[in-house]
Amino acid sequence: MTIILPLLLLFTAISGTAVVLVRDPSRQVFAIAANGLVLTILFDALQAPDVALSELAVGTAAVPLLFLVALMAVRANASREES
Amino acid sequence: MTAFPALLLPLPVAIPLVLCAVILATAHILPGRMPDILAIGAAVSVAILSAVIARHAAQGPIVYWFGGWEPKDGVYLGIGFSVDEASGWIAAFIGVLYALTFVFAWGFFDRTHGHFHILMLLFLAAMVGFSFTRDMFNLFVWFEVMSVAAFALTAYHLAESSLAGAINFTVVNSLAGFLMLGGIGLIYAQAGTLDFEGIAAAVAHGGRDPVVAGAFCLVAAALMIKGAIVPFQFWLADAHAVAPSPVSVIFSGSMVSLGLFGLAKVSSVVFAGSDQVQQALPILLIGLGSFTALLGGWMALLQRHLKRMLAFSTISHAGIMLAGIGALTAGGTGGMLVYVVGHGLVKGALFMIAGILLATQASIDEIALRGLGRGIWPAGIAMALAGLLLCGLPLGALDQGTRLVQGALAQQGHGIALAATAIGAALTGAAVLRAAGRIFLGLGPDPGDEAGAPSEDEREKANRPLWLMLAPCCALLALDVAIPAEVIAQALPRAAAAFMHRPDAGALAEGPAWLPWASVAAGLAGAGYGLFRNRLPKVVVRPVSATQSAPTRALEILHSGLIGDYAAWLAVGVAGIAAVLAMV
Amino acid sequence: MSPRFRIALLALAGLVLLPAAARVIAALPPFGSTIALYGERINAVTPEARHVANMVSAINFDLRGLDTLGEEFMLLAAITGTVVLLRGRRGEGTTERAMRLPGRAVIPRSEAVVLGCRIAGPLTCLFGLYVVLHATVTPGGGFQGGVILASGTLLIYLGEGYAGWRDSIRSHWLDALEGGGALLFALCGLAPMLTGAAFMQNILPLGTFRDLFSGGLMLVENLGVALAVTGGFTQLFLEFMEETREAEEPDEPGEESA
Amino acid sequence: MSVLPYAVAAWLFGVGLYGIATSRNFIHLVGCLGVCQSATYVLLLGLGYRWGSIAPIFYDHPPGTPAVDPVMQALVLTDIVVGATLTALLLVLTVQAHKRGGSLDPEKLRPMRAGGKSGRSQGSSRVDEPARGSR
Repeated sequence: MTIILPLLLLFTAISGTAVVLVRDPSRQVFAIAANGLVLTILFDALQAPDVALSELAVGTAAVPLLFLVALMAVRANASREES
Repeated sequence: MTAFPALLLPLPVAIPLVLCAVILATAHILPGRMPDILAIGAAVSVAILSAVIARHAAQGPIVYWFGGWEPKDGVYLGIGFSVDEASGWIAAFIGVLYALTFVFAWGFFDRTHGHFHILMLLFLAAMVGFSFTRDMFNLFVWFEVMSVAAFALTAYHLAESSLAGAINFTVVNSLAGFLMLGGIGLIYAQAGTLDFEGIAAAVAHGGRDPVVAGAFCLVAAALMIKGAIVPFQFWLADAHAVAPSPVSVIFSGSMVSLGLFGLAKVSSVVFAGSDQVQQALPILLIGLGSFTALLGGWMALLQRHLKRMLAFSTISHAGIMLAGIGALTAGGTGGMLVYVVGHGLVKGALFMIAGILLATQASIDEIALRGLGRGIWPAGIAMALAGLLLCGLPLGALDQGTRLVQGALAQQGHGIALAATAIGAALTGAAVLRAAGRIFLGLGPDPGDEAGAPSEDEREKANRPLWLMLAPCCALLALDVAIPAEVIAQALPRAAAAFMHRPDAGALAEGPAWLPWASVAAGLAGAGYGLFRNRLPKVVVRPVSATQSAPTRALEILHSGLIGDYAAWLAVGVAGIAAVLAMV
Repeated sequence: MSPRFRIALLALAGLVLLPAAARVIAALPPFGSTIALYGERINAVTPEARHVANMVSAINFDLRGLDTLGEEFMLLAAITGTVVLLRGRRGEGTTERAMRLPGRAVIPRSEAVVLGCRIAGPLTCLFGLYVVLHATVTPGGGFQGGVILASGTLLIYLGEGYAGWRDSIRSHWLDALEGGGALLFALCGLAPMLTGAAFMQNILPLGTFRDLFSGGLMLVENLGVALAVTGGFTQLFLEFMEETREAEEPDEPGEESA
Repeated sequence: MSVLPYAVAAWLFGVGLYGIATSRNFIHLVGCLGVCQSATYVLLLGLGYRWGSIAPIFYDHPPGTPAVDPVMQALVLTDIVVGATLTALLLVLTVQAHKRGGSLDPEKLRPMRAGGKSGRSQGSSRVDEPARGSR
């Protein structure tokens, strides 16, 4: 048990850094979803199942979805402007 | 069973919330003007209820525990509201400002099925909750509700610059929220409670503690971001300049000063027991405040976009308020509280005039508008009066606040800050007077083909009769002038002392009587210089413009509109606060 | 300001903040050693006082219900703002018309996706309902359940296609759901005041500990949150999806831009 | 170990802020803001944790069992809602800004500045130095 928490915390730091360093938004979406998943597991390990469930619903599903849709919208705009 | 006055405490927050839920749920079947009427009703009732509460709070703060969770054995289980006299009157002022803004915006937003009113009512409820609460996290919740409503309202026009301004505003203020939450987490871990009084007791008990200092650093940075203090001020000019005029009235009139109100409350109640914080406060607040007052005033003088000019003048006045808090006396804080009301009334009126110009003349550019305001001379008179009041014309609430702040600074021997408040006020007044002269009297050189504004074409709906827009504007100015000075002078020492949780110290000092007049003279001179520069002898003009250019260019480069820069300055600001805290 | 200068500023700030942060962290209680008195007291008092097993729900809906009320209305503000900003100058009236324009979402759909969504959608909704209903006994509650319910609706949309879905769910119904839920929550605060109790005081029968129907007023508040969040997030997804449609005419009627 | 969560929180905030300061794409910037926010989650939950305690849900364990701090969890729940609302709003603003301004680059989309993508009249917004290129 004592090793899991430090590991998860390190994973959180790494995945958060990845979100920043992946500069291409269409790839960043995956980093965001992964970050959400790592946070979910971390919260569960920190005995916060309520928060984990929220993070799962929001951070892993809803927010990446919004990013995806925003990307698609931007792309639709760009193609409209070209044509 | 709760006794009578305390019973009212949840209502000023609950009424707007309930109404906005009702408007949202029934937007499709409500008749067209209904949201307007409901919103005005809500704002008026908030003002009346808050005034009643404030009157009763004169005998002592009124406390209300939500859910009936009263503290047990010294542990605060629930959330409480605690309203002292000053907080109550501030909430009443906010209600009045909203009511008049709703009148000003009558029919302005009718395409939207009440969405504008929903956001504004939420904004109102959050402001009242922010000024009433005695719980750290609840303070954060209202802070965020305020922010979220404000973000959406800023971008309302959906023009390129309003979207970019709204993005900057959102990112910077979101970061403020995170900082604040981090600070709350730290103080909660150390004090074991979220209640103001509980934290204050724990802080006073703990001695010098880096965690308390860290928590204060984060919370103060967050509130200063909201209050647009240098070096966190950048978002304000971008956001206030592009928001719809009625929204700008609220932003400049109450949102910014409410951030400083929160800072005053937190630093004089929650962190009163920490010597480290109390020693750092005068250095931080007076230093930053003076600098902010000067920088905001100078930037205001340089603008030709009217709303951007007014936005910078708000920054300048925020600096003056911050210096008032920094005096750490009942006079300084009391003066700041009066200043919040007076400034809100005058600045609100000015933004309304900008809105009138935008609606009737389809421009907001000072130079393009030259002479175009002759047909609407009542607005010109109002603008000139407001400009003089901003300078410090000894009349009304704004002047009283100024003199109290200056009195507190003089008493503490902060000569430079005293000068900075006077100069900052003069600069902003000069900017407004110059614009009034140019727009309504057609003074100044003929711009010729230079009239083209560099900003985008802007326009606001002109479907309202002029008197409907002018009436709330004049009402605001009349309120500022008509608030009886004796009543304030009588009640303020008691109210300020209760606000700061200190014993009543009696009458408050006022600044030198000639100082406001000096500001007015300087403001008039500045406006005259701006308008008649071409006619002045070269000997006078050249040295002035030479000293202008270099630092001014640097300032302009700093206000780049780039969010990356703003984030970097934010870090610098937090680091500055931390450094001051570490050094005392 | 050049990017290099910006980085230099950040580095400078970091240089000051690093030792400051280190000192603060060093002074904090070591990780995992103790928890605050407030939380300890709530764990001790609440199961008996409110007959609920989930302390977090008890805090959210009872002890600190006002925070959740604020939070709910923050969500309402955000979603109203989103709707205003996305519909923008099209205005409400033209949106109804624009909705019927031929056009499709640009999400590619295959048979497998359709089938998967048809199965997963209702299941997700069911799970969402479960999470909502068990707020006071197990992890979860109105917010989490509401988001899951909205995701389920989204999956159904992906399965059934855009047009059918858009016809079946009208935006003002979602407004009503969202506003109604928020209203229910706010009235839960005001109603106890009519009986002389405090705002949001839990005056309903509390039920039995560990039972589905425990917590009294919390259940009603939870329901309000669930309704508001479901309506709100569905509205949010819907409006976002609208943006990705490949409309066949430019959706910026210039004449309304005044 | 005793300071790791707090250090991770500080790191996340710092790295997110770095991302915001250097971002050249608004959508990327919104992601970075999310990283800043996750710092607050980690800090708060870290402060509310206690070794060997159960989750604050007394369903399988009787009341009275040592549990972690439920207040922090309630605060983080609210915080997550804040995060979702901010993300949604910012993405909307970004999409609309792209529609009007044709770019997602902060350098090209500035408030109140001339010389956006459409090359409007270039000039200063200063009053004493009117616009150079008139329309």
